[in-house]
Amino acid sequence: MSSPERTWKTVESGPYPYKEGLHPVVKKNYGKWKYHEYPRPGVLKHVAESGDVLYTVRGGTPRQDSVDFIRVLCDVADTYADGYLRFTTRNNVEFLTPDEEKVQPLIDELESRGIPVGGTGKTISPIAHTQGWLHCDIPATDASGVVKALMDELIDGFRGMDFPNKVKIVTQCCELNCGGQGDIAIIVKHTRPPRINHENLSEICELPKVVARCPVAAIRPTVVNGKKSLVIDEEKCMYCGACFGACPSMEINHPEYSKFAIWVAGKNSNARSKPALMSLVAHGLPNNPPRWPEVGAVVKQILDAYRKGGRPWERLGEWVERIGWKQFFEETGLIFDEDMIDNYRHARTTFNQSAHVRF
Amino acid sequence: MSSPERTWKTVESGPYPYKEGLHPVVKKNYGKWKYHEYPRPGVLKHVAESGDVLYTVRGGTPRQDSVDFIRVLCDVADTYADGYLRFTTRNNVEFLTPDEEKVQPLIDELESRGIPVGGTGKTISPIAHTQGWLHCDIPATDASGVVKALMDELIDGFRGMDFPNKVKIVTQCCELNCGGQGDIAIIVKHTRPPRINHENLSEICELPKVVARCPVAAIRPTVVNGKKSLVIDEEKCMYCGACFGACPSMEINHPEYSKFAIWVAGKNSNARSKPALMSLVAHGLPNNPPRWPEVGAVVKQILDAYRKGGRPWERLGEWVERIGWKQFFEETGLIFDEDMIDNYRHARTTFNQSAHVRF
Amino acid sequence: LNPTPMLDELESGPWPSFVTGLKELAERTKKPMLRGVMDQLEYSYQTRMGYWKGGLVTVKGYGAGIITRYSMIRDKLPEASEFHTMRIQAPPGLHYKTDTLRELCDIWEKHGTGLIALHGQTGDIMLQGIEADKVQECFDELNQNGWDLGGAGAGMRTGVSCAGPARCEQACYDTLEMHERVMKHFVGAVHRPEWNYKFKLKFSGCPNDCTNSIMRSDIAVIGMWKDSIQMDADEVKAWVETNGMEKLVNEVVNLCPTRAISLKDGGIEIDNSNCVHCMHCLNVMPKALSPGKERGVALLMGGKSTLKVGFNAGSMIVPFRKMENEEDIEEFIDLADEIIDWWDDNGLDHERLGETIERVGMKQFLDGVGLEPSIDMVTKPRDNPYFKTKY
Amino acid sequence: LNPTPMLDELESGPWPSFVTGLKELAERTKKPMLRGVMDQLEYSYQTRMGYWKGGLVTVKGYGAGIITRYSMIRDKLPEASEFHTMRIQAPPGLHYKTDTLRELCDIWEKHGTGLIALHGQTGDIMLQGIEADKVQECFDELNQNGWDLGGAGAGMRTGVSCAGPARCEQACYDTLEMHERVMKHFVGAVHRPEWNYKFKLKFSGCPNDCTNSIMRSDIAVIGMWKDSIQMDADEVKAWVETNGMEKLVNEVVNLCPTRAISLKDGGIEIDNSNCVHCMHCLNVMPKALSPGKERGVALLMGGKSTLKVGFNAGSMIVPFRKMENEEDIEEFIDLADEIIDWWDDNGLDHERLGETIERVGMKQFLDGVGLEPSIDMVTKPRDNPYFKTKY
Ligand code: SRM
Ligand code: SRM
Ligand code: SRM
Ligand code: SRM
Ligand code: SF4
Ligand code: SF4
Ligand code: SF4
Ligand code: SF4
Ligand code: SF4
Ligand code: SF4
Ligand code: SF4
Ligand code: SF4
Repeated sequence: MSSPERTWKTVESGPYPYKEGLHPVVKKNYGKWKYHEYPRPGVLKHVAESGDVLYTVRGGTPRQDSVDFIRVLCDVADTYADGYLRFTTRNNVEFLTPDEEKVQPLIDELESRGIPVGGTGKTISPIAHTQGWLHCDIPATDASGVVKALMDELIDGFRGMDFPNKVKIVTQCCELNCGGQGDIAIIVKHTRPPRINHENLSEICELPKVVARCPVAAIRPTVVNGKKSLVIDEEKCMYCGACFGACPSMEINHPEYSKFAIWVAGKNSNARSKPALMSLVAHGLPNNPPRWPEVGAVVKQILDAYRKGGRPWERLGEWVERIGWKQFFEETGLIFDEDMIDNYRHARTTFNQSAHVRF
Repeated sequence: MSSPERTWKTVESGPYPYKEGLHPVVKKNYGKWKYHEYPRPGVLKHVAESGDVLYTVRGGTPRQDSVDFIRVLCDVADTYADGYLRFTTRNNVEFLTPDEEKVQPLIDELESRGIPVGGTGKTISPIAHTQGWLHCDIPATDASGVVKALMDELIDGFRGMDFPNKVKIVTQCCELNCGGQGDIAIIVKHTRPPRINHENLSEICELPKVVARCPVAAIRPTVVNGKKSLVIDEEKCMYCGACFGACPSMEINHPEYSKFAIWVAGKNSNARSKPALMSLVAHGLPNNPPRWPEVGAVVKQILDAYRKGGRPWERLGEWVERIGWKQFFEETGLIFDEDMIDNYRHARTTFNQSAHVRF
Repeated sequence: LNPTPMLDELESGPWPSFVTGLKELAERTKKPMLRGVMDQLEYSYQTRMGYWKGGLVTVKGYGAGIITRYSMIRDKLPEASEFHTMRIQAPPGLHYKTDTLRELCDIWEKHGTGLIALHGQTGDIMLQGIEADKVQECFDELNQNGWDLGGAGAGMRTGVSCAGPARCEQACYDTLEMHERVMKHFVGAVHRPEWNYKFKLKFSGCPNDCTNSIMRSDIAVIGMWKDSIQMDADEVKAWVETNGMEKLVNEVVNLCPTRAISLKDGGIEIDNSNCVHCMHCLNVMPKALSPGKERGVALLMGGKSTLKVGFNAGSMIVPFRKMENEEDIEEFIDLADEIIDWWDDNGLDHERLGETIERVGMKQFLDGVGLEPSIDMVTKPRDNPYFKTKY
Repeated sequence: LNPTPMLDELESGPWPSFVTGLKELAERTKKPMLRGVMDQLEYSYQTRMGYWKGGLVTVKGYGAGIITRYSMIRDKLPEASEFHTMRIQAPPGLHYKTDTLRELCDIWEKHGTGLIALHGQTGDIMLQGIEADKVQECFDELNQNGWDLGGAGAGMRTGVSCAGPARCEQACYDTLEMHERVMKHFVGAVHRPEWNYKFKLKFSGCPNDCTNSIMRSDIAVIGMWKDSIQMDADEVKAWVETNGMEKLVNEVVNLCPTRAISLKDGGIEIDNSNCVHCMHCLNVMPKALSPGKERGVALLMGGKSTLKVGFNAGSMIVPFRKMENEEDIEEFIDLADEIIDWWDDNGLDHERLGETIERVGMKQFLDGVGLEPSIDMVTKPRDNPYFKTKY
């Protein structure tokens, strides 16, 4: 309390206390849920051991919300959900109510306000997105825009429940970082080595950090115009952009030399098959704002083939595993090429070390 | 013809011509075989499209044969197989005859001469072996002796056909080289870094070759007593003995510091599952000539469990794959330990990257 | 507002538009920063380049939690020359009372742009768009209302937990409670990062892993049971009556990864010793099947993104621990501390736990943190002879 | 003979004893080298150490084929101070007329010990135990009788082929003929090694791979078919009658790795587009099922032992090529030459083909040797973003 303006102490409280936000029915049946059902797309019904029932209505959001939008959500929650709401780990909003009668009006209200209801069960849940041009310092493309453009095209998939299983899509606005694994991923790919801004570099850069960041040891210290700088071995460099994350003078971004790549068959859950890393199946698609139509087209090709060929409960990667990658490329019309053969550290473990082959 | 003694030219002929050694029935039906059957252990019956039938009787050999032994085989072939015989890729000898009546006498003849008949079908085929103390310059143990000792114990498996599938066993008398993949492998394991014989080294060794041979870059050049020599970083060295193969001054062998390790679940064929590398399941067994009983005991434990638990056509590794490694260790009574967790280049790909677990 | 023709194309279509949100907010509040941000974003769309660079802003006593952004084109578009984000730790499970959210909105609108991401990929509430000189006052007001900053930099990061016991029958432990307590323990490490690199914890109530923890956290805490799956035979029958035998075989029996399920008496029988706890059968028949009674957690370690070894999934380190009370949580915390110490001692700069384990070796890691090796940790024992051991 | 108590213990037991063989041979022939070798081996058993060291012996015009051994304890046991091995290329398929073998025995007994390994792991006949100064005369006599030396050192090694068309219904090409022709082409490279390291070829008539080629050769030539499996429906029925439906389902249908086999009309139906040519069903029902009619070979590359990347299985590079006539063999030889050139140019010392491909990259390899990439080469497309490409 040494300074007069400061009449309180910072409380290093960590997470906001969770108990406050729990709906009374949740509190009562906490840890005592028995099962769930899917009454219709966008709605979950959870039944507790006590016999209590809880309906969840799920709506899509832009994730980059305004306070106005959030206040609208609060209004809806006050009217239909006793003043409680929650968000999912995938940026959907959820309204919880024990009252079956409120479900339809709630849905109507949301849809009338432009909030689509869906995302439950065997469906396309909103695309997990990142910061992009809106906020990040290293992006080669946008994220919110890509998500919006794609979700516009995939809205039927969000509203329906007629995929073989859940479809989780992710984007990533630089080549390396924040998106996770998804059934489908849309990731920027640089197509030439960084141009080094030697001017900047000598001023701002911690050189050893940048050197250490390169996955293939392509960066060496050098002297340019009498100042310490760096040089890139363009033979080794595979344009990943990791160095740019360590120092903005490693200019990797460029409107023409950044393309999109599509990856598929990632999986996070342990259901049936183990979690899986996704594989590259298309690249060289233009970075074409504001709606990236070429990307959307490929994503839809993949989704169509999966919807048609997948068996119930098969995640996208499990479908591919069953039919084989050769068939995947045939069914989607995508073309396998030499860049899709791994050449990184564990490359060998992805080679077909057998005579197993389909014709 | 410049020198009087030399009245011929060396003919670089390559392989000995194969046609000469083909049995007439083989020649006639070459490429026209239709199917095979197993009339009894040690005997194959091949039927050709022409209707011709060919019996094969298979016998075990020590592989390190004497001309006397080979002449005995020739005598038998002359009597029962029209003067033809062949060897398998696994050092068995085979007598081919179209004449069913000759089969039993042939078997009797072989057995009476101490040549066991067997090795066909779902059986233990002779252990693939290497040179060992008999001839190699880098072995840490013998090979022929290990094979003989073990085959004595496994003879029933050779003569019967009651395993789930073929059992292929291999040995290897240094830690790195000539044995291949097997359902079970018996391989020497060194337990301390090489002692460098600096005296020798400076005289005979191509230093850069030795430095380059080490898989973990543990060897550095140095100077000892004013002479160029090498030094081993004992922290890094994992006692593989690769350097000893490049230079005998890297003395890795030692009667006490060499033990046996048992590996299982290797597979070469593509039948059902892909070819597979074998995994370490026991180590620290003594290098105990002339009969290595501790090794034999472990091999038998494994074979017993496999014979009991494997389903028809399941190779050892496929059985393990089905029941899980945890169960394998339980059924065999072997103990999993931390050294069995991979820590080499592709270690990560062997970690259980999932929540899949059995209790 | 200045014209933003490219952004405007993102206003049409059925999915709620962040552009519309931004525009309306900018129009209502007249905050110049919002206008500037839109102009800059439009410019990015036109030129296909980003124009933010980082910097350093914190609050008193903290070293992290604010993602600082300065415009690289402030000469051209000065209104958004600053656009910092405050990461705020959300409540575990992401449940809110509307009062709380409204309060948050009000505080945020007062000090910042009013743009909020619910939620960031790590689980933070991201308050996006504030000037450096307003950060402290904004934080103070938030903090007085129970909010605290989240992680950034080379320290503990914000945690995330699934709905868990709050609304899910599969939860094998209390994800929310554990998340809250554990993150309270690590609060200093969140605020004052001083490790080699970031460290993330995520809490999923079962192996469905609805927080994607295995792929994205250094320690993934996954609900697990050790005894047998609970089966309600009548409900199995009811399920078969409704759905048919074909569906039972095709969608349950045949999809068990270890074929641990067989048909029996018109229902099913589970060989629990061969069940790998994948969740599939429980997912299909939640009314009939439930996790066992002996519940707790499995710990997987080393999950992370691509830098620089390539994407890494976490791997099984502790197959089962009870997680029923405070003591269990304390024991977890002790272990986590131990692990972080080991990693901080043995890791290189910018090296995540999974990379350190791989580089140094699992054996050394286990020895270092005092855990027993187990076959559950690997898909198979080593296939190369490169190990050293003394007898 | 001197006493060899430890070796003697290997005389008992049902398996034929190499010790007994050695002893009898030594007693009959009275060759001192044999006695010396036994003494040295006994000494190795006593002391658990090996006592041979290498050297260099060849025949005129050749640089390889003799594995040279000098005793390190010649002071103690002078009788076996030399004990060299001559590697001789066996006939493809390992078929012999007794005359031929007897002749070989006679020549060998004349010049060497009379100890022969049938066969070495690579497929050579190994004539074990000769003095350096007798090597040339022995070779000359052998060579006049049609025999040639095999490989050693950094060159082409001796090939091996399975029984193939000589005695196997599964053979998809003529393993013996191809082996003979190809090895004749490479005969110079066998005798005068001058590459980075050894190079091995093995020929298996089908994916059962009875020569273990995938695991042990730089190029594995594996029989393959491209059209549908040939099925004799009547024989399928007969099989089911003999063996029963249960066995059909459990041992055929259920064991197909891609579940390409289904039951139909009391027999089976194969979805050939989903068959991966594993051989299993053909193995179980050889009378009813045979490889298709469009036959040829698949080529897998990079198989080898442990040095220094760990054991490496060869991987699929060419899924199918016809292999019916001389021309096809010539084309294979051209490709093999191309590959060896690339490897010799790009490889490091003591680096096998598989290691070079892995280090340099599959893409570069394919470009270098002019092969098209195909999905058959991999189990899945890359999972890391570390690739470079220009558009
Ligand atoms: C609400 C949420 C948890 C939360 O705390 O927010 C949640 C809730 C449920 N999940 Fe989930 N999952 C949630 C994210 C996830 C994620 C992570 C993600 O979306 O990024 C995964 C991993 C995805 C992956 O593998 O890539 C996930 C994998 C599952 C699975 C496994 C699916 C599979 O077969 O692979 C199930 C099982 C099922 O679908 O029956 C499941 C099941 C469920 C159940 C049925 C659990 C229950 O009994 O209540 C819940 C309703 C599912 C539904 O919507 O169909 N949940 N679930 C998350 C909703 C995300 C969204 O808005 O779309
Ligand atoms: C004679 C020989 C080829 C030769 O040119 O010498 C041979 C001959 C046959 N093999 Fe083989 N295989 C021979 C070595 C191998 C090897 C290599 C080895 O032993 O080192 C393998 C790979 C082993 C591995 O995977 O590690 C091998 C894997 C097979 C398989 C696949 C077995 C599996 O299910 O994995 C079959 C199919 C079968 O058993 O029906 C097979 C089948 C056969 C058949 C039935 C083929 C036929 O129709 O004639 C032959 C009789 C088999 C038998 O004895 O049961 N052969 N076979 C080799 C005999 C070796 C021996 O003396 O024991
Ligand atoms: C904001 C957020 C994306 C989003 O829009 O949701 C984000 C944004 C950034 N991430 Fe991330 N990461 C975010 C979640 C993730 C995740 C997902 C997760 O946490 O579950 C990952 C993958 C999991 C992981 O941790 O590996 C992730 C992996 C990375 C990495 C690569 C780490 C690695 O070891 O491979 C970097 C690069 C780095 O740290 O140098 C990175 C770096 C960054 C930086 C700090 C880039 C930078 O150097 O400036 C980004 C700041 C953007 C900004 O302007 O705010 N971000 N980042 C997420 C955090 C929000 C939150 O706090 O809730
Ligand atoms: C004789 C033989 C073992 C046997 O008793 O059958 C053998 C013996 C030797 N091998 Fe081998 N290898 C023999 C087949 C193999 C095989 C199996 C095969 O060819 O199918 C392999 C595994 C396949 C492969 O090529 O990788 C094999 C992998 C090695 C290696 C490791 C190569 C690698 O890249 O990992 C070495 C070490 C080296 O080359 O430096 C090696 C080295 C040696 C040397 C030359 C060791 C040395 O430096 O002196 C041995 C000479 C022993 C001797 O005194 O005769 N030997 N070696 C086999 C050759 C007989 C023949 O010609 O028929
Ligand atoms: S993915 Fe890359 S560009 Fe996008 S927010 Fe993350 S670090 Fe920034
Ligand atoms: S772009 Fe990637 S590979 Fe190229 S220099 Fe930078 S960090 Fe290295
Ligand atoms: S395995 Fe080793 S010791 Fe044995 S023969 Fe081969 S190289 Fe020599
Ligand atoms: S024994 Fe192996 S690890 Fe040790 S120095 Fe020699 S080559 Fe290197
Ligand atoms: S992880 Fe499991 S417990 Fe948590 S919400 Fe998902 S299904 Fe429920
Ligand atoms: S949880 Fe998974 S592994 Fe266990 S019985 Fe059910 S489906 Fe099988
Ligand atoms: S590899 Fe095939 S063709 Fe050759 S012997 Fe074996 S089963 Fe017959
Ligand atoms: S050969 Fe193998 S993959 Fe093909 S149908 Fe038969 S069992 Fe299936």
